[in-house]
Amino acid sequence: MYRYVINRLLFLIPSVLGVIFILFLVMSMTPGDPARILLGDAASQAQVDELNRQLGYDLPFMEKYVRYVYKMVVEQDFGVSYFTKQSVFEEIWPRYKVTVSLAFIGIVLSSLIGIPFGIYTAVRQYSLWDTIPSLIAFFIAAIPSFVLGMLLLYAFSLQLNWLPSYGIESFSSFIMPALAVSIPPAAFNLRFTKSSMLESIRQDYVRTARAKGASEHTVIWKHALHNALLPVVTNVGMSLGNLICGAVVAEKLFSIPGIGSLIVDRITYKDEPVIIAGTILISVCFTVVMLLVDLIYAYIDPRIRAKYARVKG
Amino acid sequence: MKNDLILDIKNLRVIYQTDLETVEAINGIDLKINKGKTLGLVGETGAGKTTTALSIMRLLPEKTGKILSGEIHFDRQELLKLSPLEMRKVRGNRIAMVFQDPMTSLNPVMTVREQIAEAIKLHNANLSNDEVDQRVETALSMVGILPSRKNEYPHQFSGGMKQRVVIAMALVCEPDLLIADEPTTALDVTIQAQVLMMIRELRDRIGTSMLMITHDLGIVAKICDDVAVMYAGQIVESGTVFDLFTGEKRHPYTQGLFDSIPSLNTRSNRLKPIQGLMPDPSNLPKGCCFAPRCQHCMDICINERPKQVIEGTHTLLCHLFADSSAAPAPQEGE
Amino acid sequence: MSQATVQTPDKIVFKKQSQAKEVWRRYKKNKGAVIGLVLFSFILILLAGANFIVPYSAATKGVFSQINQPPSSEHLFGTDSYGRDVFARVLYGGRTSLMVALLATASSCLIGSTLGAIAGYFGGRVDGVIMRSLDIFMSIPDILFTMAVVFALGANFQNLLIALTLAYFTNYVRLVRSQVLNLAEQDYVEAAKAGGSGSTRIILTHILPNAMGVIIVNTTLNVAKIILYESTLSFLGLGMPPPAPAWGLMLAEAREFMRAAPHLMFFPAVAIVVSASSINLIGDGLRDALDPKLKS
Amino acid sequence: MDSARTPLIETVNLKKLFKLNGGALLHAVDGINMKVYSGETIGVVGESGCGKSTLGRTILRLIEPTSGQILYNGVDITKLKSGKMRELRKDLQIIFQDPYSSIDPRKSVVEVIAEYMFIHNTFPSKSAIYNRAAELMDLVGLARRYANSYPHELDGGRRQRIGIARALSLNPKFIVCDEPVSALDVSIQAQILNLLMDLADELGLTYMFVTHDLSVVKHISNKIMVMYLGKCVEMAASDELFTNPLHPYTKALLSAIPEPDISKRDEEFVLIKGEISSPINVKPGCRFAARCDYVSEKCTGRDIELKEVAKEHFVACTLCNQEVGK
Repeated sequence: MYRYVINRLLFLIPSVLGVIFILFLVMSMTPGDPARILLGDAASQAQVDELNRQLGYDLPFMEKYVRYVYKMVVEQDFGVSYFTKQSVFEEIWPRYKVTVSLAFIGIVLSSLIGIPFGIYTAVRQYSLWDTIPSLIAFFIAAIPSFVLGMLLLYAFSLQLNWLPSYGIESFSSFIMPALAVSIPPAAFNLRFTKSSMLESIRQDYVRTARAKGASEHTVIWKHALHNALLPVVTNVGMSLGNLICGAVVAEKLFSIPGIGSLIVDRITYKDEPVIIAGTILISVCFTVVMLLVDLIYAYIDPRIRAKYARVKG
Repeated sequence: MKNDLILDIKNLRVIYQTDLETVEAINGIDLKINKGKTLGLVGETGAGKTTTALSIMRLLPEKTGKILSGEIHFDRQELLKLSPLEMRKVRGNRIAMVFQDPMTSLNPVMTVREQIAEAIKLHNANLSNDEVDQRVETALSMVGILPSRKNEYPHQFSGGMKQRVVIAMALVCEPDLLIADEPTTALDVTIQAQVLMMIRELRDRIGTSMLMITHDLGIVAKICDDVAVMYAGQIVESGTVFDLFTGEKRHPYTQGLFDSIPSLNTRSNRLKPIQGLMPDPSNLPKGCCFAPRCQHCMDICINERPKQVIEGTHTLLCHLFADSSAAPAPQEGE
Repeated sequence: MSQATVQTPDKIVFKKQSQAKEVWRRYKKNKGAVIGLVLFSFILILLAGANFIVPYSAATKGVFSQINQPPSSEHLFGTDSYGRDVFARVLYGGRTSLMVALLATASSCLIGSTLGAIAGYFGGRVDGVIMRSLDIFMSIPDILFTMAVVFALGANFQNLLIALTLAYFTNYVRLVRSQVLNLAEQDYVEAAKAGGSGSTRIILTHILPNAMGVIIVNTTLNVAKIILYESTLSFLGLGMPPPAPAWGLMLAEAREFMRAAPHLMFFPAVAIVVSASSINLIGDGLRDALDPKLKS
Repeated sequence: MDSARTPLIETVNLKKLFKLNGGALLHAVDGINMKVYSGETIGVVGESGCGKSTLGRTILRLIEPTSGQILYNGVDITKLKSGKMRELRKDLQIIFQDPYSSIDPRKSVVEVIAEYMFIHNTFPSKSAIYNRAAELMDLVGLARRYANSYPHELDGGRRQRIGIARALSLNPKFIVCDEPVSALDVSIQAQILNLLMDLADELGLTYMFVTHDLSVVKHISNKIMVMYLGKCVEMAASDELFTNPLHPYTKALLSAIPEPDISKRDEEFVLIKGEISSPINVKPGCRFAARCDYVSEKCTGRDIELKEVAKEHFVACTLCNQEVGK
């Protein structure tokens, strides 16, 4: 088991290197350069070239890549922003924390809403308790998350004036972003959990449990649920990508200083150090969460646990 | 006489109803099991054997399965009239069931101990955890599994071992009736022999009555006291094993089953199988259901449902025997 | 007695009974799916006939007094901040949004399926290389990758297609690979081999047709996902550049006038919701119709 | 017996080892020598995991053997190039166990039956191929009205007839029947067994009949090979094997069959202890030793050779050491 975790963590290294490589590759295809953007059209080409050299932008692609990796690994230095001239790390770290907490709230909230409703709709299939939540989930699945956010904004800030429309100063300002981030994946979780649960209820071992004389309550909550949750766990992990997308949208929509909106903003300035460092951090977080999901899966599924244990031998 | 019956099913009719069709799964069967005896329910796929078992347990699929009519008397209780709560107290406690496929009938995420303990605790709420554990261990060793394996998960057991666990689980409350639905079909022949012998021995030791569902007449000959042959949702023939295996009269379908089995003792070049296929249960013929495949089919068979012919313990559902003189000489099984 | 000698004298006609007919028969039973199909056809007709339906083009600007007008008989959906007819923009914008979604789905399906089929069928080292690269690729969340690509290449129709293709082809690689792995183990593939079929023939006549159902269902559902994703990108300023009419872009622009002219937000939002949910209905219907056993 | 005749199919020390994740070796087929003469039916029996299906598929090179030879009419086919092998597929065919997974669900009945003929272009025109397919349907007792049906519309027995028609479509000489009746109900099973036996007589086919059902194998085969964990433990003529089984495993197998005969009701099964394991990283010695009641130190340490203990009766057991003629 430990060996498996270590293997997976070790895979982070080629993974991060690959991510940086892909990003540098993509960047190198871009027309325009940061110096020209910073200095404006009025500056002479010589000034621009000079600034590009200072920034280290003019180096060949591979050299830039190797240098970057070296600095990152040996000196834990993510470089300096082209745009603000600040240390990239200092600039993104506080914003990173905001984004990660937003995504974390999203995961927790979407699971807390989506999974219980998914179970309930499956248990009460064809009743009103199934149709209404399922219908709502169906429509939410067809609404872009920013539209949902705008609807919230329109209703709670503009019309009702209950909640602030931007910032993260108080708890109440976190409510709408959290909802905007959580609702779409919650709908997704509901639909997935429902079908998983329906599948699980049909299994033979559920019939065995009934034949033992177990109550419907035990049958569903003890036998069917545990098995139905296995694929749901993976699904929650898979929804993380969408959650990060949702977080970026929420940051823009509610003017939250997160890393996603930072990257979107800096794209216009071609601020390579910030964009790359931000992406690396998010990717690492993403990979670690996926690993956690796998571990949780292994924890709740004895068959997978046994497989990992065997990897050890 | 009446008090000797552990199970008495009268005129049971069950259908499966979907939007597309109505399947007449069981069409008015009568079935009796004497206390301490084993009844073999024989038939091919789709004959309605499993539906019969699920009706007794009242575990038919809720949405589609419907019991149209009939009574199921179990030891002076009418099961179909019990409340869900009362029925739950019967299930697993007084009537237990072993399913066909041991690979899927155990919960993959619970240990064997948890699953057996659940069966105990459901019906013995007053037992302490230690006592429950004790009984789990006894149950496991009873079916020939080392009690030290109790904390393992089903995937760590082979197919035969899983079926032993299922049997342990079914017998742990010492039920009055055990329903075994093709318990050895998924197993290899040497393992089947082990499991069958174990079932027979435990049955005798606990003194439980048994409904043995199978398609294998060999298993019937080895294990059962009485037999009922099922075809297209009806019991076409029933009686003691001797009535069926050595009796004077035999239903043409039963005869066909015997003739379909290649014999180990004699060498023959051809089998004499029943021609054709079982009728579509959503569209049964109006006369005798077996008529389209029967060698002795008469006009009356096509138009009229046959009535039961009762001769002592032997019951036949066939026009051939309505008038005893018309009966053909029975053909030998071999 | 011997069945082997039974002869049926009648001459038989071999007609290739289309399986499409059977699929359609099952599809028709699903009310939601039929509603989805009708809705979506209706949308397509509206979009195709935009020129005949609205007297304005998407770019026609109105006079200053006519900006942000609420719906009226003249402007069915009102006008936007440049005085342009919103109904016209919703229709023309739908063309762009659907076109992007369909093309991006098609290209990601083509690329992803090919890679997946290669990985699944050849296995071994080829499979290893493809799948490990995919793992690295997938450790960047889609949105960040799309941002990087749009940023590098610039925001226009063609680059949007590239970005969306890159974000969505990975699903197909995994889906098709697992299908191929699963189907290649079926006995009928072995039977084809026993009859002397080569690999190409097996892939073309047995594996692809059987994998098709799953691919079709996923492709349908993907169109809806891309419609949503594309509008999100537009909102972030990474989608179609203004003044192009596109649903996401219209919504992004409407944000400023949320208080003054909520109808600007309403109509494109409804357009997205209706088209995405009708496609989802079609996808769910197809899933049941193509193979009742198929689960998401 | 008649060493003058060349066997239709012969295997020489045929082995198929599968490499498992983690590097362990699974000895699915471990040194099988067998001869099948034209017109014969050889039955291969054993419990799940004994390698009998793998053996059948390896002989047809649907699975490539690890080592050893497969001779067809005396010619080694293990090294044949794929083109030549494809030509040979006309002669060597297979009928599968599961009539539900061995037929492509998206092809109509006639398409399935005609598939092989299209692969080999056996007839000049499409209609000629379809006519032949119709004749094959008659031959296997499948009404022509099912020609345009899809497999899922038919029951197991009819589907198995499709599989048989397909296998016959190229006029094969040798057919591996891989548990063709074990998924069927007894009355249907008997119909299919009769059909297979009639076809063998009419078309002069040679079968290798793989099954776990001893009564079926006795009914249909002239010669029987009993397999245990990849090895042949006993091989003899059908009647000989059933009247005089020598290997403890064969005895146990025979005794474990519940016979539909009330007079044997009180006969106890001869139970063998334990369960079949998998032949992973096996050590030399008798594979059955762990479950055998007669095990001695002779049984482990070295592999037990298959010896001819009576005419055409081969056993691999230390209890039967005397060889014929010695």
